Amino acid sequence: MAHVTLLYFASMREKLGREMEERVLPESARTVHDLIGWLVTQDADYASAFAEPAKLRCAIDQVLAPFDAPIAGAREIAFFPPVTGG
Amino acid sequence: MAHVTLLYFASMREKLGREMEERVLPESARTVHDLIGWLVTQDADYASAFAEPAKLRCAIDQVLAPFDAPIAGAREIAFFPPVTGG
Amino acid sequence: MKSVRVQPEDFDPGGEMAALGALGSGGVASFVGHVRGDDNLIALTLEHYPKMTAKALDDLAEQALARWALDGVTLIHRIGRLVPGDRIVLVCTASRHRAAALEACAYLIDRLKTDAPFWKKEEFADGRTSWVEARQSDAAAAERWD
Amino acid sequence: MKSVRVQPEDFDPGGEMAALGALGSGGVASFVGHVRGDDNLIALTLEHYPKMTAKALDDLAEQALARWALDGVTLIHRIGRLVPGDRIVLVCTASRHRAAALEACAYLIDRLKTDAPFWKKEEFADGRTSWVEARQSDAAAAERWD
Repeated sequence: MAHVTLLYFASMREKLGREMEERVLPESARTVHDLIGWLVTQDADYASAFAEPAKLRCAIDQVLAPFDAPIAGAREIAFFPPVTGG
Repeated sequence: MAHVTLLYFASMREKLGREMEERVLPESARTVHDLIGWLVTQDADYASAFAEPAKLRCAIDQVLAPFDAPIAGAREIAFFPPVTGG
Repeated sequence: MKSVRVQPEDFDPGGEMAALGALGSGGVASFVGHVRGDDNLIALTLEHYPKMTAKALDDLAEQALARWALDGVTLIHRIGRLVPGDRIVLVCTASRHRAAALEACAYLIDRLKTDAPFWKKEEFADGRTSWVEARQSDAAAAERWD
Repeated sequence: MKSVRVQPEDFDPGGEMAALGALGSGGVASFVGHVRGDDNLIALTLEHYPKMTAKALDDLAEQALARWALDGVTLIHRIGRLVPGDRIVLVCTASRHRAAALEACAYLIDRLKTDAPFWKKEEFADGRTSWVEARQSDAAAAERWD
Protein backbone atom coordinates (compact mmCIF):
# COMPACT_ATOMS: atom_id res chain seq x y z
CA MET A 1 0.00 0.00 0.00
CA ALA A 2 1.72 3.16 -1.24
CA HIS A 3 0.95 6.68 -0.09
CA VAL A 4 1.13 9.25 -2.88
CA THR A 5 0.26 12.89 -3.34
CA LEU A 6 -1.88 13.58 -6.39
CA LEU A 7 -1.81 17.07 -7.88
CA TYR A 8 -4.14 18.60 -10.46
CA PHE A 9 -3.53 21.73 -12.51
CA ALA A 10 -5.48 24.06 -14.79
CA SER A 11 -8.66 22.51 -16.23
CA MET A 12 -8.04 19.25 -14.31
CA ARG A 13 -7.99 21.19 -11.05
CA GLU A 14 -11.26 22.90 -11.96
CA LYS A 15 -12.99 19.71 -13.10
CA LEU A 16 -12.08 17.90 -9.89
CA GLY A 17 -12.60 20.89 -7.60
CA ARG A 18 -9.33 20.24 -5.82
CA GLU A 19 -5.64 20.87 -6.40
CA MET A 20 -4.18 18.06 -4.32
CA GLU A 21 -5.06 14.98 -2.32
CA GLU A 22 -3.27 12.20 -0.47
CA ARG A 23 -4.15 8.71 -1.63
CA VAL A 24 -3.24 5.17 -0.65
CA LEU A 25 -2.85 3.31 -3.92
CA PRO A 26 -3.77 -0.36 -4.41
CA GLU A 27 -0.91 -2.72 -5.26
CA SER A 28 -2.53 -3.35 -8.62
CA ALA A 29 -1.62 0.19 -9.72
CA ARG A 30 1.80 -0.33 -11.30
CA THR A 31 1.72 2.35 -14.01
CA VAL A 32 0.14 5.77 -14.53
CA HIS A 33 -2.37 4.02 -16.76
CA ASP A 34 -3.30 1.61 -13.93
CA LEU A 35 -3.64 4.52 -11.53
CA ILE A 36 -6.10 6.28 -13.83
CA GLY A 37 -8.03 3.03 -14.26
CA TRP A 38 -8.37 2.73 -10.49
CA LEU A 39 -9.22 6.41 -9.88
CA VAL A 40 -12.12 6.42 -12.33
CA THR A 41 -13.75 3.60 -10.32
CA GLN A 42 -13.64 5.74 -7.17
CA ASP A 43 -15.96 8.57 -8.11
CA ALA A 44 -17.93 9.90 -11.09
CA ASP A 45 -15.91 13.15 -10.96
CA TYR A 46 -12.76 11.18 -11.80
CA ALA A 47 -14.52 9.28 -14.55
CA SER A 48 -15.43 12.61 -16.12
CA ALA A 49 -12.08 14.35 -15.55
CA PHE A 50 -10.07 11.39 -16.93
CA ALA A 51 -12.49 10.65 -19.76
CA GLU A 52 -10.00 11.71 -22.44
CA PRO A 53 -6.55 10.53 -21.36
CA ALA A 54 -5.09 11.56 -24.74
CA LYS A 55 -5.72 15.17 -23.69
CA LEU A 56 -3.90 14.70 -20.39
CA ARG A 57 -0.28 14.83 -19.36
CA CYS A 58 1.36 13.40 -16.27
CA ALA A 59 4.47 14.18 -14.22
CA ILE A 60 5.95 11.76 -11.72
CA ASP A 61 7.95 13.53 -9.03
CA GLN A 62 8.05 16.68 -11.20
CA VAL A 63 9.25 14.98 -14.39
CA LEU A 64 7.00 14.49 -17.43
CA ALA A 65 6.18 10.79 -17.78
CA PRO A 66 4.27 8.66 -20.28
CA PHE A 67 1.18 6.75 -19.11
CA ASP A 68 3.04 3.44 -19.22
CA ALA A 69 5.68 4.72 -16.78
CA PRO A 70 5.93 2.70 -13.54
CA ILE A 71 4.78 4.56 -10.43
CA ALA A 72 6.55 2.40 -7.83
CA GLY A 73 8.27 4.70 -5.36
CA ALA A 74 6.55 7.84 -6.68
CA ARG A 75 5.80 10.43 -4.02
CA GLU A 76 3.98 13.00 -6.15
CA ILE A 77 2.00 12.37 -9.32
CA ALA A 78 0.51 15.35 -11.19
CA PHE A 79 -2.16 15.39 -13.89
CA PHE A 80 -2.75 18.35 -16.18
CA PRO A 81 -3.67 19.30 -19.74
CA PRO A 82 -0.91 19.87 -22.32
CA VAL A 83 1.08 22.92 -21.26
CA THR A 84 0.50 26.33 -22.85
CA GLY A 85 3.20 28.63 -21.51
CA GLY A 86 5.66 30.77 -23.40
CA MET B 1 34.33 62.07 -71.97
CA ALA B 2 32.47 61.25 -68.73
CA HIS B 3 32.99 63.02 -65.42
CA VAL B 4 32.78 60.71 -62.42
CA THR B 5 33.46 60.96 -58.71
CA LEU B 6 35.70 58.19 -57.40
CA LEU B 7 35.48 57.30 -53.69
CA TYR B 8 37.84 55.14 -51.63
CA PHE B 9 37.14 53.61 -48.24
CA ALA B 10 39.05 51.88 -45.46
CA SER B 11 42.36 50.36 -46.59
CA MET B 12 41.84 51.67 -50.14
CA ARG B 13 41.54 55.20 -48.81
CA GLU B 14 44.73 54.76 -46.81
CA LYS B 15 46.68 53.19 -49.66
CA LEU B 16 45.76 56.00 -52.05
CA GLY B 17 46.00 58.78 -49.48
CA ARG B 18 42.68 60.26 -50.57
CA GLU B 19 39.00 59.61 -50.05
CA MET B 20 37.65 61.11 -53.24
CA GLU B 21 38.60 62.58 -56.57
CA GLU B 22 36.90 63.83 -59.71
CA ARG B 23 38.02 62.12 -62.90
CA VAL B 24 37.29 62.44 -66.59
CA LEU B 25 37.16 58.91 -67.89
CA PRO B 26 38.30 57.85 -71.35
CA GLU B 27 35.65 56.48 -73.69
CA SER B 28 37.45 53.15 -73.65
CA ALA B 29 36.37 52.61 -70.01
CA ARG B 30 33.07 50.80 -70.42
CA THR B 31 33.10 48.60 -67.32
CA VAL B 32 34.51 48.73 -63.80
CA HIS B 33 37.21 46.40 -65.01
CA ASP B 34 38.15 48.81 -67.82
CA LEU B 35 38.21 51.69 -65.34
CA ILE B 36 40.67 49.85 -63.08
CA GLY B 37 42.80 48.97 -66.10
CA TRP B 38 43.00 52.65 -67.02
CA LEU B 39 43.61 53.92 -63.46
CA VAL B 40 46.61 51.66 -62.90
CA THR B 41 48.30 53.26 -65.93
CA GLN B 42 47.92 56.71 -64.37
CA ASP B 43 50.12 56.37 -61.32
CA ALA B 44 52.14 53.78 -59.38
CA ASP B 45 49.91 54.34 -56.33
CA TYR B 46 46.93 53.03 -58.29
CA ALA B 47 48.92 50.07 -59.58
CA SER B 48 49.70 49.14 -55.99
CA ALA B 49 46.23 49.81 -54.55
CA PHE B 50 44.46 47.87 -57.32
CA ALA B 51 47.04 45.08 -57.46
CA GLU B 52 44.62 42.47 -56.07
CA PRO B 53 41.22 43.17 -57.59
CA ALA B 54 39.84 39.94 -56.07
CA LYS B 55 40.19 41.62 -52.66
CA LEU B 56 38.26 44.69 -53.79
CA ARG B 57 34.60 45.53 -54.02
CA CYS B 58 32.91 48.25 -56.04
CA ALA B 59 29.69 50.24 -55.79
CA ILE B 60 28.25 52.22 -58.67
CA ASP B 61 26.01 55.04 -57.48
CA GLN B 62 25.82 53.44 -54.02
CA VAL B 63 24.86 49.94 -55.20
CA LEU B 64 27.28 46.99 -55.05
CA ALA B 65 28.34 46.09 -58.59
CA PRO B 66 30.47 43.35 -60.16
CA PHE B 67 33.60 44.34 -62.08
CA ASP B 68 31.97 43.58 -65.43
CA ALA B 69 29.15 46.05 -64.71
CA PRO B 70 28.87 48.89 -67.28
CA ILE B 71 29.76 52.33 -65.93
CA ALA B 72 28.02 54.40 -68.56
CA GLY B 73 26.02 57.13 -66.82
CA ALA B 74 27.62 56.46 -63.42
CA ARG B 75 28.11 59.56 -61.26
CA GLU B 76 29.88 58.00 -58.30
CA ILE B 77 32.04 54.89 -58.26
CA ALA B 78 33.42 53.63 -54.96
CA PHE B 79 36.20 51.11 -54.31
CA PHE B 80 36.71 49.38 -50.98
CA PRO B 81 37.73 46.09 -49.39
CA PRO B 82 35.05 43.51 -48.52
CA VAL B 83 32.84 44.96 -45.78
CA THR B 84 33.31 44.02 -42.12
CA GLY B 85 30.42 45.60 -40.23
CA GLY B 86 27.93 43.96 -37.91
CA MET C 1 26.18 31.82 -16.76
CA LYS C 2 22.71 30.41 -16.29
CA SER C 3 19.77 32.27 -14.79
CA VAL C 4 16.23 30.89 -14.57
CA ARG C 5 13.38 32.80 -12.92
CA VAL C 6 9.62 32.41 -12.48
CA GLN C 7 7.97 35.53 -11.11
CA PRO C 8 4.78 37.60 -11.12
CA GLU C 9 6.77 40.82 -11.66
CA ASP C 10 7.67 42.27 -15.04
CA PHE C 11 11.27 41.97 -16.21
CA ASP C 12 13.68 44.27 -18.05
CA PRO C 13 14.81 42.80 -21.40
CA GLY C 14 17.43 45.51 -21.90
CA GLY C 15 18.95 44.86 -18.49
CA GLU C 16 19.01 41.11 -19.06
CA MET C 17 20.65 41.55 -22.46
CA ALA C 18 23.23 43.93 -21.01
CA ALA C 19 24.06 41.40 -18.27
CA LEU C 20 24.74 38.72 -20.89
CA GLY C 21 26.54 41.25 -23.10
CA ALA C 22 28.92 41.94 -20.21
CA LEU C 23 30.18 38.34 -20.45
CA GLY C 24 32.25 39.43 -23.45
CA SER C 25 30.89 36.88 -25.92
CA GLY C 26 30.18 39.47 -28.59
CA GLY C 27 26.70 38.23 -29.54
CA VAL C 28 23.49 38.39 -27.51
CA ALA C 29 20.19 37.12 -28.90
CA SER C 30 16.79 37.34 -27.27
CA PHE C 31 13.13 36.59 -27.70
CA VAL C 32 10.36 38.29 -25.72
CA GLY C 33 6.76 37.09 -25.81
CA HIS C 34 3.94 39.55 -25.09
CA VAL C 35 0.22 39.00 -24.39
CA ARG C 36 -1.75 39.58 -27.61
CA GLY C 37 -5.15 41.25 -27.37
CA ASP C 38 -6.81 39.09 -30.01
CA ASP C 39 -10.59 38.43 -29.96
CA ASN C 40 -11.39 40.96 -27.23
CA LEU C 41 -9.06 39.27 -24.77
CA ILE C 42 -8.79 41.42 -21.65
CA ALA C 43 -6.44 39.27 -19.55
CA LEU C 44 -4.48 36.04 -19.31
CA THR C 45 -3.84 34.26 -16.04
CA LEU C 46 -0.77 32.04 -15.95
CA GLU C 47 -0.85 29.09 -13.57
CA HIS C 48 2.14 26.82 -13.04
CA TYR C 49 3.38 23.79 -11.11
CA PRO C 50 5.81 25.46 -8.75
CA LYS C 51 7.85 22.43 -7.68
CA MET C 52 8.33 21.39 -11.30
CA THR C 53 8.72 24.72 -13.11
CA ALA C 54 12.16 25.75 -11.93
CA LYS C 55 13.54 22.28 -12.66
CA ALA C 56 11.93 22.15 -16.13
CA LEU C 57 13.39 25.55 -17.06
CA ASP C 58 16.77 24.67 -15.62
CA ASP C 59 16.78 21.44 -17.67
CA LEU C 60 16.00 23.43 -20.83
CA ALA C 61 18.84 25.84 -20.10
CA GLU C 62 21.23 22.92 -19.53
CA GLN C 63 20.17 21.29 -22.79
CA ALA C 64 20.86 24.51 -24.69
CA LEU C 65 24.25 24.91 -22.98
CA ALA C 66 25.13 21.34 -23.96
CA ARG C 67 24.01 21.76 -27.57
CA TRP C 68 25.47 25.17 -28.47
CA ALA C 69 28.64 27.06 -27.54
CA LEU C 70 26.89 29.50 -25.22
CA ASP C 71 28.45 31.67 -22.52
CA GLY C 72 25.12 32.54 -20.95
CA VAL C 73 21.43 31.67 -20.90
CA THR C 74 18.64 33.59 -19.18
CA LEU C 75 15.05 32.32 -18.99
CA ILE C 76 12.33 34.33 -17.27
CA HIS C 77 8.64 33.38 -17.24
CA ARG C 78 5.92 35.39 -15.55
CA ILE C 79 2.95 33.93 -13.68
CA GLY C 80 -0.33 35.46 -12.51
CA ARG C 81 -2.72 37.83 -14.29
CA LEU C 82 -1.40 39.73 -17.32
CA VAL C 83 -3.10 42.08 -19.75
CA PRO C 84 -2.56 42.64 -23.49
CA GLY C 85 0.85 44.11 -24.21
CA ASP C 86 2.40 42.72 -21.02
CA ARG C 87 5.62 40.73 -21.35
CA ILE C 88 5.19 37.01 -20.53
CA VAL C 89 8.50 35.35 -21.29
CA LEU C 90 12.13 36.17 -22.04
CA VAL C 91 14.75 33.92 -23.56
CA CYS C 92 18.24 35.40 -23.87
CA THR C 93 21.52 33.78 -24.93
CA ALA C 94 25.13 34.90 -25.34
CA SER C 95 27.69 33.35 -27.69
CA ARG C 96 30.72 34.19 -29.80
CA HIS C 97 28.71 32.73 -32.69
CA ARG C 98 25.64 34.67 -33.70
CA ALA C 99 23.98 31.63 -35.29
CA ALA C 100 24.42 29.66 -32.04
CA ALA C 101 22.88 32.47 -29.98
CA LEU C 102 19.87 32.79 -32.30
CA GLU C 103 19.31 29.05 -32.77
CA ALA C 104 19.52 28.44 -29.03
CA CYS C 105 16.86 31.14 -28.51
CA ALA C 106 14.61 29.40 -31.04
CA TYR C 107 15.20 26.05 -29.34
CA LEU C 108 14.50 27.39 -25.88
CA ILE C 109 11.24 29.11 -26.72
CA ASP C 110 10.03 26.13 -28.78
CA ARG C 111 10.79 23.65 -26.01
CA LEU C 112 9.48 25.89 -23.27
CA LYS C 113 6.09 25.85 -24.98
CA THR C 114 5.84 22.05 -24.74
CA ASP C 115 7.99 21.08 -21.74
CA ALA C 116 7.46 23.70 -19.04
CA PRO C 117 4.38 23.38 -16.79
CA PHE C 118 2.53 26.63 -17.43
CA TRP C 119 -1.14 26.99 -18.37
CA LYS C 120 -2.95 30.07 -19.63
CA LYS C 121 -6.54 30.98 -18.87
CA GLU C 122 -8.08 33.68 -21.02
CA GLU C 123 -10.64 36.30 -19.97
CA PHE C 124 -12.66 38.04 -22.66
CA ALA C 125 -14.54 41.33 -22.69
CA ASP C 126 -17.90 39.52 -22.56
CA GLY C 127 -16.98 37.81 -19.27
CA ARG C 128 -16.24 34.43 -20.84
CA THR C 129 -13.12 32.57 -19.67
CA SER C 130 -11.36 29.59 -21.22
CA TRP C 131 -8.18 27.60 -20.88
CA VAL C 132 -5.87 28.00 -23.86
CA GLU C 133 -5.59 24.73 -25.79
CA ALA C 134 -2.15 23.43 -26.71
CA ARG C 135 -1.43 23.87 -30.42
CA GLN C 136 -0.26 21.09 -32.68
CA SER C 137 2.07 23.61 -34.35
CA ASP C 138 3.87 24.06 -31.02
CA ALA C 139 4.39 20.31 -30.68
CA ALA C 140 5.75 20.20 -34.23
CA ALA C 141 8.07 23.14 -33.56
CA ALA C 142 9.46 21.42 -30.47
CA GLU C 143 9.94 18.12 -32.31
CA ARG C 144 12.10 19.65 -35.03
CA TRP C 145 14.91 19.82 -32.43
CA ASP C 146 14.78 16.07 -31.65
CA MET D 1 7.11 49.60 -38.94
CA LYS D 2 10.62 49.99 -40.26
CA SER D 3 13.39 51.94 -38.59
CA VAL D 4 16.98 52.11 -39.83
CA ARG D 5 19.65 54.21 -38.11
CA VAL D 6 23.40 54.79 -38.38
CA GLN D 7 24.81 56.75 -35.47
CA PRO D 8 27.88 57.27 -33.28
CA GLU D 9 25.73 57.19 -30.11
CA ASP D 10 24.92 54.06 -28.15
CA PHE D 11 21.38 52.67 -28.42
CA ASP D 12 18.94 51.13 -25.93
CA PRO D 13 18.06 47.52 -26.84
CA GLY D 14 15.31 47.35 -24.21
CA GLY D 15 13.67 50.51 -25.50
CA GLU D 16 13.86 49.31 -29.11
CA MET D 17 12.34 45.95 -28.17
CA ALA D 18 9.57 47.63 -26.19
CA ALA D 19 8.76 49.85 -29.19
CA LEU D 20 8.35 46.78 -31.40
CA GLY D 21 6.51 44.94 -28.61
CA ALA D 22 3.97 47.77 -28.54
CA LEU D 23 2.92 46.86 -32.09
CA GLY D 24 0.91 43.98 -30.60
CA SER D 25 2.53 41.18 -32.61
CA GLY D 26 3.23 39.05 -29.55
CA GLY D 27 6.81 38.10 -30.46
CA VAL D 28 9.93 40.28 -30.51
CA ALA D 29 13.36 38.87 -31.37
CA SER D 30 16.66 40.70 -31.29
CA PHE D 31 20.36 40.37 -31.78
CA VAL D 32 22.94 42.74 -30.32
CA GLY D 33 26.60 42.64 -31.32
CA HIS D 34 29.26 43.93 -28.90
CA VAL D 35 32.96 44.71 -29.38
CA ARG D 36 35.03 41.75 -28.16
CA GLY D 37 38.31 42.46 -26.40
CA ASP D 38 40.21 39.55 -27.98
CA ASP D 39 44.00 39.69 -28.46
CA ASN D 40 44.54 42.86 -26.41
CA LEU D 41 42.21 44.86 -28.61
CA ILE D 42 41.68 48.27 -27.07
CA ALA D 43 39.37 49.85 -29.64
CA LEU D 44 37.59 49.44 -32.95
CA THR D 45 36.88 52.31 -35.30
CA LEU D 46 33.95 51.85 -37.65
CA GLU D 47 34.09 53.68 -40.96
CA HIS D 48 31.20 53.65 -43.42
CA TYR D 49 30.06 54.98 -46.81
CA PRO D 50 27.41 57.44 -45.68
CA LYS D 51 25.52 57.88 -48.95
CA MET D 52 25.27 54.11 -49.38
CA THR D 53 24.75 52.88 -45.81
CA ALA D 54 21.21 54.03 -45.15
CA LYS D 55 20.07 52.65 -48.50
CA ALA D 56 21.83 49.32 -47.95
CA LEU D 57 20.23 48.89 -44.51
CA ASP D 58 16.85 49.98 -45.80
CA ASP D 59 17.11 47.41 -48.61
CA LEU D 60 17.90 44.68 -46.07
CA ALA D 61 14.91 45.65 -43.94
CA GLU D 62 12.66 45.58 -47.02
CA GLN D 63 13.96 42.16 -48.01
CA ALA D 64 13.17 40.80 -44.54
CA LEU D 65 9.69 42.37 -44.61
CA ALA D 66 9.05 40.75 -47.99
CA ARG D 67 10.29 37.34 -46.89
CA TRP D 68 8.70 36.95 -43.44
CA ALA D 69 5.40 38.02 -41.89
CA LEU D 70 6.91 40.83 -39.81
CA ASP D 71 5.11 43.77 -38.22
CA GLY D 72 8.31 45.63 -37.47
CA VAL D 73 12.04 45.75 -38.19
CA THR D 74 14.64 47.92 -36.47
CA LEU D 75 18.28 48.08 -37.59
CA ILE D 76 20.83 50.26 -35.79
CA HIS D 77 24.55 50.32 -36.55
CA ARG D 78 27.06 52.47 -34.75
CA ILE D 79 30.03 54.22 -36.35
CA GLY D 80 33.17 55.80 -34.90
CA ARG D 81 35.48 54.59 -32.16
CA LEU D 82 34.21 51.87 -29.82
CA VAL D 83 35.88 49.97 -27.00
CA PRO D 84 35.48 46.36 -25.82
CA GLY D 85 32.03 45.74 -24.40
CA ASP D 86 30.41 48.54 -26.42
CA ARG D 87 27.34 47.70 -28.46
CA ILE D 88 27.92 47.89 -32.24
CA VAL D 89 24.75 46.69 -33.91
CA LEU D 90 21.12 45.90 -33.14
CA VAL D 91 18.69 43.88 -35.21
CA CYS D 92 15.14 43.64 -33.86
CA THR D 93 12.01 42.14 -35.41
CA ALA D 94 8.37 41.72 -34.40
CA SER D 95 6.02 39.02 -35.62
CA ARG D 96 3.03 36.90 -34.55
CA HIS D 97 5.25 33.93 -35.41
CA ARG D 98 8.27 33.44 -33.17
CA ALA D 99 10.16 31.44 -35.82
CA ALA D 100 9.67 34.26 -38.34
CA ALA D 101 10.96 36.86 -35.88
CA LEU D 102 14.06 34.80 -35.02
CA GLU D 103 14.83 33.72 -38.59
CA ALA D 104 14.49 37.29 -39.84
CA CYS D 105 16.98 38.41 -37.17
CA ALA D 106 19.43 35.75 -38.32
CA TYR D 107 18.94 36.80 -41.95
CA LEU D 108 19.42 40.49 -41.21
CA ILE D 109 22.62 40.12 -39.22
CA ASP D 110 24.08 37.64 -41.73
CA ARG D 111 23.32 39.91 -44.69
CA LEU D 112 24.38 43.05 -42.90
CA LYS D 113 27.83 41.55 -42.49
CA THR D 114 28.30 41.15 -46.24
CA ASP D 115 26.07 43.80 -47.82
CA ALA D 116 26.34 46.95 -45.70
CA PRO D 117 29.32 49.28 -46.27
CA PHE D 118 31.03 49.29 -42.88
CA TRP D 119 34.69 48.64 -42.18
CA LYS D 120 36.39 48.02 -38.84
CA LYS D 121 39.88 49.12 -37.90
CA GLU D 122 41.37 47.54 -34.81
CA GLU D 123 43.75 49.17 -32.31
CA PHE D 124 45.77 46.92 -30.03
CA ALA D 125 47.46 47.56 -26.70
CA ASP D 126 50.90 47.55 -28.33
CA GLY D 127 49.93 50.44 -30.64
CA ARG D 128 49.48 48.29 -33.72
CA THR D 129 46.40 48.95 -35.91
CA SER D 130 44.90 46.83 -38.65
CA TRP D 131 41.82 46.64 -40.81
CA VAL D 132 39.62 43.66 -40.03
CA GLU D 133 39.60 41.17 -42.91
CA ALA D 134 36.29 39.86 -44.19
CA ARG D 135 35.71 36.25 -43.14
CA GLN D 136 34.80 33.48 -45.54
CA SER D 137 32.42 32.15 -42.87
CA ASP D 138 30.43 35.41 -43.09
CA ALA D 139 30.12 35.07 -46.87
CA ALA D 140 28.93 31.48 -46.42
CA ALA D 141 26.42 32.52 -43.74
CA ALA D 142 24.99 35.18 -46.05
CA GLU D 143 24.77 32.79 -48.98
CA ARG D 144 22.65 30.26 -47.11
CA TRP D 145 19.74 32.69 -47.52
CA ASP D 146 20.02 32.83 -51.33
